Amino acid sequence: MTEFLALREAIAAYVHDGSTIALEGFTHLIPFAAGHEIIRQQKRNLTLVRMTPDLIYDQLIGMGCARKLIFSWGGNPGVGSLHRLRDAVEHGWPRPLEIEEHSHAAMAAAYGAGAAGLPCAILRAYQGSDLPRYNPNIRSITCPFTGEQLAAVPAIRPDLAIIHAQRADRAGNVLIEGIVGVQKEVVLAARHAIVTVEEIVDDLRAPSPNSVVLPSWTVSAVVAVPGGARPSYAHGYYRRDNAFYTAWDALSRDRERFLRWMEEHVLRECPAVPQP
Amino acid sequence: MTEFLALREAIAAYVHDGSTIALEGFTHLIPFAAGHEIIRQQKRNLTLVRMTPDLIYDQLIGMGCARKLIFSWGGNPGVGSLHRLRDAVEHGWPRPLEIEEHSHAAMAAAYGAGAAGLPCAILRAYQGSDLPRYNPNIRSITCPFTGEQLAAVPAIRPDLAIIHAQRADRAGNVLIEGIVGVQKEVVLAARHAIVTVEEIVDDLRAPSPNSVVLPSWTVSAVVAVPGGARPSYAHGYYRRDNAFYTAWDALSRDRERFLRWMEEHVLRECPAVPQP
Amino acid sequence: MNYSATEMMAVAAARVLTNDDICFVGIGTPSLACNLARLTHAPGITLIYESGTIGARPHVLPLSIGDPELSETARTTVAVPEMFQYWLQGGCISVGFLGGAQIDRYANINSSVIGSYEKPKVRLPGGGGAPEIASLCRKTYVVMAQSRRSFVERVDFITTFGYGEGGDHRQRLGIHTEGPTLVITDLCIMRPNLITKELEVTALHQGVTREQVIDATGWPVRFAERVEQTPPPTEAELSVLRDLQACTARAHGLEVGQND
Amino acid sequence: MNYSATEMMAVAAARVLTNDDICFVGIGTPSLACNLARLTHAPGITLIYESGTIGARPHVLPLSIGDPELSETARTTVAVPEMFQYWLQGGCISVGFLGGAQIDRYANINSSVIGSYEKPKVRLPGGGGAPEIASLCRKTYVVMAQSRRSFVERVDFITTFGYGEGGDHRQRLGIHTEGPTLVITDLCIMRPNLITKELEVTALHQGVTREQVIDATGWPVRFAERVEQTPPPTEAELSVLRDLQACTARAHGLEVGQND
Repeated sequence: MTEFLALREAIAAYVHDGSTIALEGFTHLIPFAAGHEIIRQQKRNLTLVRMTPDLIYDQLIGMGCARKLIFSWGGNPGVGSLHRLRDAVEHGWPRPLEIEEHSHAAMAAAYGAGAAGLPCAILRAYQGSDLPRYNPNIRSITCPFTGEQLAAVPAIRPDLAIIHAQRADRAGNVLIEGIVGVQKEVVLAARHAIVTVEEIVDDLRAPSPNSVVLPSWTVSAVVAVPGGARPSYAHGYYRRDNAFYTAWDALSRDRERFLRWMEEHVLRECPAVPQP
Repeated sequence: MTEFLALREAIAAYVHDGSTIALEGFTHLIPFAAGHEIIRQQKRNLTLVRMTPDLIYDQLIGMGCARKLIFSWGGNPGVGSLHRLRDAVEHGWPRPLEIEEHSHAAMAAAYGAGAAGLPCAILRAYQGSDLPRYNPNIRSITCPFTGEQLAAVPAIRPDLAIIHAQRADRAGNVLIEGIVGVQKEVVLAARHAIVTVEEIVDDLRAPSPNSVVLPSWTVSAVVAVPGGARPSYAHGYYRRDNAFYTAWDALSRDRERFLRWMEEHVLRECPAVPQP
Repeated sequence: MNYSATEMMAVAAARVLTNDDICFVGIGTPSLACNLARLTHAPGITLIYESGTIGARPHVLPLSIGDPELSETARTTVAVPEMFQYWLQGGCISVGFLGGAQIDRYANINSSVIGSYEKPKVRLPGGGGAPEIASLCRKTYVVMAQSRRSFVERVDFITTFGYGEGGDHRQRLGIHTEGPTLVITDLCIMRPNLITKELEVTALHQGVTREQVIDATGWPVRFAERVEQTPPPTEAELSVLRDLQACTARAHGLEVGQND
Repeated sequence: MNYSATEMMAVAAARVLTNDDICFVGIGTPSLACNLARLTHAPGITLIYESGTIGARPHVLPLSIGDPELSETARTTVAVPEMFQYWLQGGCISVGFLGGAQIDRYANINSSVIGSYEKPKVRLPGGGGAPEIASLCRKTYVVMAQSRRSFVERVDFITTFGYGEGGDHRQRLGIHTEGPTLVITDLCIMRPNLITKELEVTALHQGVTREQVIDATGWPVRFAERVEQTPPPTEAELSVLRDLQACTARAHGLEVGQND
């Protein structure tokens, strides 16, 4: 069942050139350390899936790891653009990036359908929007009871899900708390799942019988990476580094400056956590 | 928003002859006290919706409150038959009972669709089963991506949901813990919702940021009914009265004995909790 | 050590479970067998009840599918729609454990009605989770006491599809899971023939004759080429089983034996 | 007391919210306005962020939609699929608060691209929750600083449908909610005409002239028969607003004013 691996081993074992991978965490518990290791291992031609690409996909895209992006909101939250994402879409730098764009509602439902083993999700969505004109993966379906037209999107079933969580126990059961995003869905939807955690403990200390726990057999590999979500945050462990998110705007605007920053803070690091 | 009512008032205000109502609670937090008050107020021609009718619907059916039952498993859990349900279906006593029968998977999905404001739910279900031959509300839908046939069932949207929960705060926010069943779904799916609670408190004391909490504006009426789930149970408050569930088999087998028991333990009681 | 046929059935059912199984458990003998496995050779088994409890480790057997013991001892408890959508339909479950009122030679199960659906002689509780447990778990095991009343030529109603009319009927309906690969009774163990999918007796419990099985089966039952003999319950198995039942009876305020 | 046009916009947006609103909040001015309302005249308002937090009561404004302040102060936090399915699509939300890069006279909003979708001059972040917030909340309010660049004759891309081509276009698409009933800018307040659904100026902020509004609008903007004047921010409103922004800036390690 669950293997306990070092980050380097886990990424080497499960991320392959051309894979479809989803590093999830909805503005919380974003698996930055794992993303950085993917960059260090120079994986290529990845299809990256994520509702909010955030800084971590900006970095992966800017470092040339991605061939395609499936997403629903591609900005730096509260700050502005993701300049590396824009540069790839607008100018094909460092390589062209194919995009498949959804709304949050549709993408969340598509993860849900993936977790539920369904081929598609149905929802009331996209009415009047231009998005379906450009995304052939937005179709429609007719309710057999009311005749109503509903939107349909295909289930998301990545080859690999990577999430960060608060802790795992020694059997590999994982606890997630706070903003839980689509983490459970992506793990259940994916063929394999890597979970980086703040700590590995004897007892999960789940505070409620209804706490969000992923049983060990849903997880391929657990990796202890304290601080592995920085500059995102881990509820109960450390706070979001909003100053870094704000600083990223200037750090990433220029290609050279971006590459220098990545060289210094990501490429030269052993699996550890960069500080701005 | 939320009204705080006495049980008698709440049932009088929200349960009308001919209503479609769902008293939910999946083998936990079953709102027995509320069901007994419906019996005392002699409501008639109700369409009763519930995955597992359990003893409470056996009693409502045996007392002649129901016209139709929508359900997915109609037994006395771990004991055997629901004799009043059987008598109504097999012999039309005390009145004929129309049934609409689903599987658990379909009914749970139908509540989910009701909560999600969708007209129907899709799922992989009923393959090879005879149930769709007798239930016209089981239809099929074709995935617009894979061509796969999936089952479809209409959303459940009752006029009224009644659930029992551990506690509410003075604003009417409700905490549910343990086996949470379809309680959130039925409340969100229904036009109105009554919640009976063990206690009304200043602070909900939700143990986790992800605890199951229903905000006050989803609840029409909160009623303090300590012990309101007995002989079912309330996680953290009291245990399931398994001996009563076992005893019900004999108490309910015979029409006269059933009526005597109901007379003594339900009809003569003011809103309180019967003991076997 | 003496033992009853029912005990043999529970022990035989427990033995087929492994430490790695993720098991969707029904109430009654399935729950008894699964917990017996957990308390003997398969401590790592994951028990999932349709009430939403994942990884339950009850000290006493639940009477209902949602007794407090389940949620109190589970790793986590999820909502019922999530249980059926993500965990069952999502394909997480390795084994579903089912019972029923009637079963036929292709392991189709009836738990809905005796007689016609619209004018039933006996209205049974119904399918509950069973129809989808049988189609969505990687495989299912059936545990049922064997008699001509329960092992019938033709079930009155197919609540839960096994192999339909046999052969590739499952595949033709687009069902991709293995189906009821094992039927465990108080007399024997049956498995579907590889080609026809008709159930065949592959093992007899100790002391049971072919004639007894034939008498207790409503169709001309086939025997596999090689019929094994089920080893009798060990002392360890019996003692864990009886302790569990005694604890359960005490906890529920029942007579011993009333809840199996 | 002096105040900026941006402060006027936030105060005007806050004022339209009531104690009973269940409000789906976007980041930026919507979040500022909603929290200002909560801290002044509408303490009972429920703020819902798409990250899953229900009833958040942040002490400082979140930078992102999912800052720790939200979940730590919320009544409960649900998964994102549940947020969109049960809470938004389920019809629980009374008001959705939106911004955007471009808006047209029928309150269609573009937050996807400047230029063509396939060869964009500027790739904007995209719609996120907006397309369904606009179709599923009982009504939506739009807050945007007004200029010819943002209030345009025709949006380059309809990310979020307002009134389409006007009239009953929403109804013809089967959308049953009211839509963008209010657009609040740093200059004025606009509302859709009852019949045509074209936006009309219904109030000017103090000191703003019709000419200023006309100059800042990319289409020949109409004025309602009666144009009111927005009362200026009160001292109380301004002081709560400024305290909130100062706390926020300190908490995020930013310069004051950087985050509005």
